Amino acid sequence: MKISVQTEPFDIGIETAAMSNGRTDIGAIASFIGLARDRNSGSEVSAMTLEHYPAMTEKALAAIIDEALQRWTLLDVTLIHRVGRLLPGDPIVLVIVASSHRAEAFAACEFLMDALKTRAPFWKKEETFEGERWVEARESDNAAADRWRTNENNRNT
Amino acid sequence: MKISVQTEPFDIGIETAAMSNGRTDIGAIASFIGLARDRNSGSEVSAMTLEHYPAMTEKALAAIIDEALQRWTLLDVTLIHRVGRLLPGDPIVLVIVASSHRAEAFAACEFLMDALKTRAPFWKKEETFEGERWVEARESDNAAADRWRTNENNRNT
Amino acid sequence: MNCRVLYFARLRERFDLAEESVELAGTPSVADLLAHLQARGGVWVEELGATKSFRVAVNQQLVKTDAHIPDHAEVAIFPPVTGG
Amino acid sequence: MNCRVLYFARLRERFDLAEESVELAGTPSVADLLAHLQARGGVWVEELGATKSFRVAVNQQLVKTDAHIPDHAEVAIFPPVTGG
Repeated sequence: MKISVQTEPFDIGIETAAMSNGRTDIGAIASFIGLARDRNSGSEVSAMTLEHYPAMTEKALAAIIDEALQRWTLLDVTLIHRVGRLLPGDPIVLVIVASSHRAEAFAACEFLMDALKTRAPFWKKEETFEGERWVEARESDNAAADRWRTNENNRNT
Repeated sequence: MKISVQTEPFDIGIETAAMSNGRTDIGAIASFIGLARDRNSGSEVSAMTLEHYPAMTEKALAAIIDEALQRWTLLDVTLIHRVGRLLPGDPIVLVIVASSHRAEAFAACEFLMDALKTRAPFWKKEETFEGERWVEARESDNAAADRWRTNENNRNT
Repeated sequence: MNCRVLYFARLRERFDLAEESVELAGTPSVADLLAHLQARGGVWVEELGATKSFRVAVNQQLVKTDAHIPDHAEVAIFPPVTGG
Repeated sequence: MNCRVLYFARLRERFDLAEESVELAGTPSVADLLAHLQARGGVWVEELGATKSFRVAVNQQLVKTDAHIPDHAEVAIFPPVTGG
């Protein structure tokens, strides 16, 4: 299990190898990278700064991972989130989930992202041509996180 | 778009970078690696050999990717499948999907794996202590592929 | 009792305050703290009114407004999160 | 008409045959080809009987047994796939 909140970039190849090298029991590795885009809500974005709540961040991420470990049979999880100033194209977040079988790896990886998006204390401030602005939370992210509450059995197959 | 059927290993870091370097419109990259395990159906597996139908394989993979491109708004797809003899721990298949948003990347990546598992002409023969055996298709893989037929709208949000 | 209150992101900028110490009587809930802060008027009412969307954590755990605040707690008030 | 028939994986081993040329009358369907092969008896009946699970591709496309086989087609018969 690895959790990191860092300013530095990450490398999915290195993180995946660290998880799987020397093991022969992993059948499935699902992963996700979220990247900074050059557009959001109709404006060009030239950069963004990610702020977080240091005393809470790793606790919140660990709690989300614990929940995933209770719901699915997972062999390992890596979760890395960057903070600080990022440019379009820069990777922001990496989630890697290893399991014996693919359905569990996919479900847990998507759950971790949905939970992180609504429960981990990060905030994005974008630099646009019109000035700086805090990104507003999306209703679609709440809906995505709620799926795991209302629709547990559908996703767990 | 990249499709490859090869004996050589692949590197998810290199393939991800090839997809995303120089781009600033990708918001989400979902990926999956399937690996050879040391156990299957209650037996220890010491190695496996992947056979395929060369004239059909790339056509079948391209058809599956085309279907994903019609269902979701995707920015790029990479699909690499190995053939030949593999040992436990070796990666077998890599699927990477880039999109603007994570729900589409996750859905398309899982769809591609489910479709590949039931429609791409690969067969695994395992070497076990009891001798060689052809892997039997799993009913759960058919069920996973059928979800995309019967439950299209649920997964497409 | 006394608690430390932290503000993050847009709320920190709106209040022009990252952190303060707040004294409250008895065994207050998060709702009591919010009422105390709203009583300051101006931007405090604008941002912490019932129709506004914000989150509260007590000792680094997300809570609802009926949660009790222990003495010496660290309370954080912040906008809905936007990481990932 | 004439078609080339390929066998893969377990079926290739059971039939001890990777490929053959088959002559059929008229405009045959996949079901007609299967009936022709089953008429050989033995392992052909065992593996291609109605209760057995196998897949058929005509010119590299998965088809059902009512599909027509064009002249000079490449037909492949193989077990359910197990890649990934």
